[in-house]
Amino acid sequence: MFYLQLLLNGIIAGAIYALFAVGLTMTYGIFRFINFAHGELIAWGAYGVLLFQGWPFDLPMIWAVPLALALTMAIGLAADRLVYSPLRHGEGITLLIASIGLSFLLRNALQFFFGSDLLSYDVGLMQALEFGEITISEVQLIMAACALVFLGGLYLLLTKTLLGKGLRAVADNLELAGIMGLPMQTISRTVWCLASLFAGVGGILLAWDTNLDPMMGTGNLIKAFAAVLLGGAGNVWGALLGGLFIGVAENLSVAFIDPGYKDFIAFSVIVLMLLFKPHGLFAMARGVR
Amino acid sequence: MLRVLNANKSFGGIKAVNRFSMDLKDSLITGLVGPNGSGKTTLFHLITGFYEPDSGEVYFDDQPIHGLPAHKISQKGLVRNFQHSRVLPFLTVRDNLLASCPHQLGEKILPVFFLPSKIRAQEAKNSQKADEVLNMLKLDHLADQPAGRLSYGQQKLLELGRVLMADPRLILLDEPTAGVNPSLTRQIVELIRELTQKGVRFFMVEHNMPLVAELCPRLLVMDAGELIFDGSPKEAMKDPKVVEAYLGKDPGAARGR
Amino acid sequence: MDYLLHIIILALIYTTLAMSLNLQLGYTGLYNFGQVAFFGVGAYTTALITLAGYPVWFGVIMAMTMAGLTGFLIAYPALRLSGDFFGIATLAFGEMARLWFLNERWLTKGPMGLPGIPRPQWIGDGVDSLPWFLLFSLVLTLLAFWWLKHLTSSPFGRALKVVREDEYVARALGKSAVSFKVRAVVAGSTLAGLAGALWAHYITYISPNDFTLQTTILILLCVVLGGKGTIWGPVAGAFLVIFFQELLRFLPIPSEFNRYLAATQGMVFGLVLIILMLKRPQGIIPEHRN
Amino acid sequence: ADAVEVGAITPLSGKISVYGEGFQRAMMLAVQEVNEAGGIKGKPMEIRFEDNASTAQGSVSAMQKHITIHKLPVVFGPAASSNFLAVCPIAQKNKTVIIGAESAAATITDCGSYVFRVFPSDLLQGKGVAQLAESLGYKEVVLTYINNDWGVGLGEVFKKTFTAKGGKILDEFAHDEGKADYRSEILRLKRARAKAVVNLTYIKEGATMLKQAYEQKLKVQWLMGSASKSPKLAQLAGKAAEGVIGTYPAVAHGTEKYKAYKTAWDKKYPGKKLPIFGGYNYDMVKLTAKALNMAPDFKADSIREALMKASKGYIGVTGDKSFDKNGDVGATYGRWTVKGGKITTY
Amino acid sequence: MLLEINNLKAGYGNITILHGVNLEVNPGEIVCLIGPNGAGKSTVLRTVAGQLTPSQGEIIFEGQNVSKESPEKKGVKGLIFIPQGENIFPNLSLLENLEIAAFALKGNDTYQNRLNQVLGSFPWMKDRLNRPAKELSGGQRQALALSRIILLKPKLVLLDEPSLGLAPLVVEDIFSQIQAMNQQGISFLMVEQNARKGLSVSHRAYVLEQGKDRLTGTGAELLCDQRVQDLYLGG
Ligand SMILES: Nc1ncnc2c1ncn2[C@@H]1O[C@H](COP(=O)(O)OP(=O)(O)OP(=O)(O)O)[C@@H](O)[C@H]1O
Ligand SMILES: Nc1ncnc2c1ncn2[C@@H]1O[C@H](COP(=O)(O)OP(=O)(O)OP(=O)(O)O)[C@@H](O)[C@H]1O
Ligand SMILES: CC(C)C[C@H](N)C(=O)O
Ligand SMILES: [Mg+2]
Ligand SMILES: [Mg+2]
Repeated sequence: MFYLQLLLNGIIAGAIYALFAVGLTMTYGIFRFINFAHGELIAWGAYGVLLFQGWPFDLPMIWAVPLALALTMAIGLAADRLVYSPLRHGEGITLLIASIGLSFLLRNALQFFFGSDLLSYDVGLMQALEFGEITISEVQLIMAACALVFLGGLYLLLTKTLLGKGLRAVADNLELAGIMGLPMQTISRTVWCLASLFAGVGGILLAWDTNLDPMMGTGNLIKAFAAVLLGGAGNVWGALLGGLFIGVAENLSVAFIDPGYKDFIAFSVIVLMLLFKPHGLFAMARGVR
Repeated sequence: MLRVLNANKSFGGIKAVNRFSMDLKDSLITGLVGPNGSGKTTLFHLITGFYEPDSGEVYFDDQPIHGLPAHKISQKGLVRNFQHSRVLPFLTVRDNLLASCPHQLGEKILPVFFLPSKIRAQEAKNSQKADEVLNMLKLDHLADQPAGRLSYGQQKLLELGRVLMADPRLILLDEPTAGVNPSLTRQIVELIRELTQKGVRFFMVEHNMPLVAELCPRLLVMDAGELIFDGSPKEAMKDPKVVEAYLGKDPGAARGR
Repeated sequence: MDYLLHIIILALIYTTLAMSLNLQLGYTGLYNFGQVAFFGVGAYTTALITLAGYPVWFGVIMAMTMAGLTGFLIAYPALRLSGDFFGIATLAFGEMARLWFLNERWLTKGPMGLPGIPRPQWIGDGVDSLPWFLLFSLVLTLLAFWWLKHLTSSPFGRALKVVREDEYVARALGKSAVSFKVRAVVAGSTLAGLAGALWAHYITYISPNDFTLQTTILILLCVVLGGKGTIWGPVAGAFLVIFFQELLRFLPIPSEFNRYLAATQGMVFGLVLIILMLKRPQGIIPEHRN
Repeated sequence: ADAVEVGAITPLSGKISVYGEGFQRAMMLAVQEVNEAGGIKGKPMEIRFEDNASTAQGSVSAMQKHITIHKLPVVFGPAASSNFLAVCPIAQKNKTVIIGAESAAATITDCGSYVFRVFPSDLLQGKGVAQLAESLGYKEVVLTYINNDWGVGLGEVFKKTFTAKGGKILDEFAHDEGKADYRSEILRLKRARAKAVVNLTYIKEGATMLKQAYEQKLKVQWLMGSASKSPKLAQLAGKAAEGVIGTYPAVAHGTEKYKAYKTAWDKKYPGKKLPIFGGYNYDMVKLTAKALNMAPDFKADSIREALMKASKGYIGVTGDKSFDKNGDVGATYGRWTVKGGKITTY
Repeated sequence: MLLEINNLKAGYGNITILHGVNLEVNPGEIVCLIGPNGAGKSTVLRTVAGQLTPSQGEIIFEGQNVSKESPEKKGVKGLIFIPQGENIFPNLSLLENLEIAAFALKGNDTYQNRLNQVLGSFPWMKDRLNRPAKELSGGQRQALALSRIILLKPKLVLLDEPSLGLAPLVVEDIFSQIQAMNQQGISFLMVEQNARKGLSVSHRAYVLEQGKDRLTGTGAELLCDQRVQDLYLGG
């Protein structure tokens, strides 16, 4: 039972990594850089709710949440317009540094407006649902469900809609996509909109489960990104599987060694997986051309 | 010189190279043709160590080279170009050439510090050679440009130049004149002839049939990964299998691979 | 005065770090995001050795050796990975190193850190003061600079760039990509070890907190903002980043707005990064001028 | 204009910035009061804040700036012990007085003659927690601590004292800083089946752990340390924090000083709860002001002497601040608990 | 006049490559552009397509100045570009490649009809519609890229070295496809290094050298011109 519960905790933790990975895998798949500002979009989503709940809006939660998501998307769009689009044809590392700059800007803006104190949503506590000796909390369930729903949605979007196929074409060959007359603006905006939306949702759920501080988004980012890579860039189900892998490994490790080494385990799993599968879990070997 | 014994390579279900055997013996220039997708490039990859054959053997000067890493094979004097040219885009055109010289003392850490004069001498010699090659390929005015800025054909030429710098004994050329202007192509032909005088051997893939007919005393033809013909270009033009698979007597018939 | 000396010493330490990363990232195209691990290994090695009573010069040499050795050990497996995969694996490795320093308390005292690391003594008493330490770091940094300049402007440096641009071409030209990469990683980590030793003897107290992802990011900023793949780029970058960071302390923020101090500084820092990337994506000293 | 300046190095950004803002507010409150009462020899007192981004490097830079650019004789040192330890040698060497309001590591005691702190060493608190466990009759506990200088240092003292008196530690492990998910750690606590868990942790981590333990119906007596004694903890963890007992360097809430501090706080920062360690920061500033007023000049050496003298018998919000020869203060340990969502003495 | 280029100057960054190019394409023509490597042929096409912006000069398409318009807009007006070398999306399936090629049609009925036409012209595609395009051989890739012409029915196609790397059999095939499409009223501005072949299927041609148009004439004229023979056709 103990191990089963650990496994379950791991799966759900992994689902959360996957939830954060959804947005990352989109921007990474298409623009080939790690968006360091994703963590801040997560935090902005979470703080957005507080913003709209508080003065001068004083809105109830049901309104605050969609508005917060809209705010996050607006930030994503602005970032695309002002930073990412102008650099689209540059090297990945340039975009990476720009996103580090953006993350500084956004994180400190949060601190500027909200201070660095710990905040919370003040939603009541719940006891977990019990299934025999196994417990899961509602937040956990919702998080896992969200991860699945959003990953699924993204998968459908990418494979079934024309716009989604356009996205993948851009990911495949940016230059050619431009020549072929794809609406690059629209595509790039859609990507940032969706990535910010996913980040916002993740942030709100995370804040619900724990609390809010300006650094809240950055903590899980590396592991989420590792999940992206393990799954293969832009591979939606891969991101989920990658996330699960990391989550399960670190949570199971708690049973055997000092949890001070929990992250150590997570990272060594990442490294080991990569050593055995140097191009991620699903990548096909690319030949010389 | 170069011998391939029963080589096989498949990708998923596709047998890209299928029970392929050949022996170049000492023919100066050997041509290799075949329809698109018949496995020519894959064969080159197998010979030069970029792909490992599923099975089969490759001998260079009677030494087995299958399973050797690519750079070891290149060091033995078997050098290749790439069909889709791979210049080093951020290096200058000259550096592209200089980097190709084999056995550079200056590429080892210790000599860099202890034998600087020797290295300088070697560099000077290589530079001179590079200048000659640049002149010949009409790239001299671009010598200090990053290679990524060259046009398609210029990149193709630069890659040829790179191979020449490597002091090879056997050169594998994958479509060296595709995208190259016809008058320059003439010069390349002359160049190849000249080099054969100096004992360099060639094994080349080329779709330009008149050129192949002119240059190659011996021609191999591949289809669907298999060797279907080995002989002179003249005979090949008359061989029904070759005509049907590759040359085509009735142009216009749509054909896949 | 001491403050200026302090900033210069910091900038020199980061110069060494940036140069060590530049050899890998700029010249060889290896996105080593775990450079902080070698920095840490260097710092801990010399700290433990000198705290045990051995002289500083011995500590510094051992720091470089240990860091280089660690580099060698991880290079072989990690180099099977390419591009971003190498990046994430080394990033993970960097964090693993920090967690190791944090949890192996019997050796590193864990989060308590190692206080009281001695400054170099062999030149005499005055060495403890900042000007002397500045000289000490300057000499070592210059040595490192000279060494790298020589190395990168030689055919060796050119071969590294071949590997960076196209591994397949390198192999086709008879160069073992792996061997060049390993040498770049080992040389890079050795230098990072040197920087770590400088850091430990300068601050005289180290703890795992000094070796976080933040430091990695700072090193990365130095390299990219300065201009990767160039000799002077990392130097310019390190001085730019460190001086700019400290310059932010002089933003005129009235004391009524003390609460906004850090937030404002951070926002300005982020904004400047973005603007720099938009205006000078190749860094202050670009590898190629148009 | 012609103000008497003192430096402060505060974690206003980075890992422990959650604490920094409260520290800063408390210090500013104290300064305001000092100035309302006439300042320092007729001149206003002013604190020059520098952010250290919660890092050693930031702390050292800030320290160097204070010393070199502003030539400040007194600096209020950075919060986390690991940052404090990084700047101590600089203060000592440059003969600058440095005072800490919340740095608890035991090693700080030996830092030198210019180093003071108004906060007691871990050594004392570790023992305090052990006594707490013992006095509540727990012979067997599980020990977990936050994996940083404070947590580990405290954990070690606790373990030594507790086991020396015959206590048994069923399971012991560190937990990471700043995680969102401690459910598996809690499962491990659960497995040990102890009646009490000693959890030496910070506010954020503490609140998350309490919440997730509640969720998983872990019913134990939580014993905690000073770093989580904050209304914030009670607020964030809600019901889950109910009944937690902890130790803290005793601060008598009945004293005039304390009441005055609380009133002044509520007036200056309406709606903001008293921050953790706020009283220490407040005391630090007040005590320094007193010393500055006593010192013949604003040289570090005079101030150091004056601090020693001023502290003798000085009773602040947080009690007796008399420095011993190492610049440490003593403390008796009080106990706190959460009742009805509020922190009260136990 | 379908396309008219006047005194076109363009380049990369601040390097100017084209120093004043003039050329025109009449409706229903195949116009061939030949010249040595690096003359700027591809640069002309890239500029006309809208991938590069001209620093001077005009590009007039159907009487409208389109010099500064994006490829997207030009596509809508009936001007498309099929570049040299990598001109398909390797990780997308064949069908997806076709859908993307006809992005502007948004998958409506016209698209369905024209898709059937494509499959009629290249029957081998039917079996591989759901396979990734990277599995195709050189010739099949080129055919896939050309099917964009059938899908979009543009007025003018800019085509960069259609015969590159193709087996003789396939070269014949591709050129006859081009001629067939030309019969249906589509005009071509085409760069060819296989100059004999290129000239022989073109109505008119230009010789480009060092960023300037040096010679012009009908395909047959240029084929016979002694200077052209010596300089560009290799005797
Ligand atoms: N890395 C790979 N993965 C999957 N299939 C491949 C790979 N490389 C080649 N193939 C397939 O193997 C077959 C042979 O390809 P190859 O490139 O060797 O042909 P080729 O004779 O060089 O053709 P061309 O004249 O067009 O260059 C083709 O069907 C091709 O699709
Ligand atoms: N991206 C670029 N940046 C800078 N210069 C470039 C770039 N691309 C091409 N050039 C330069 O522009 C000139 C013309 O190139 P272009 O590609 O138009 O030639 P081309 O006539 O198509 O040659 P080819 O027949 O070899 O394809 C060349 O000298 C080349 O060096
Ligand atoms: C901010 C506080 C929680 C710091 C802690 N008391 C320490 O010594 O590290
Ligand atoms: Mg081929
Ligand atoms: Mg071209």
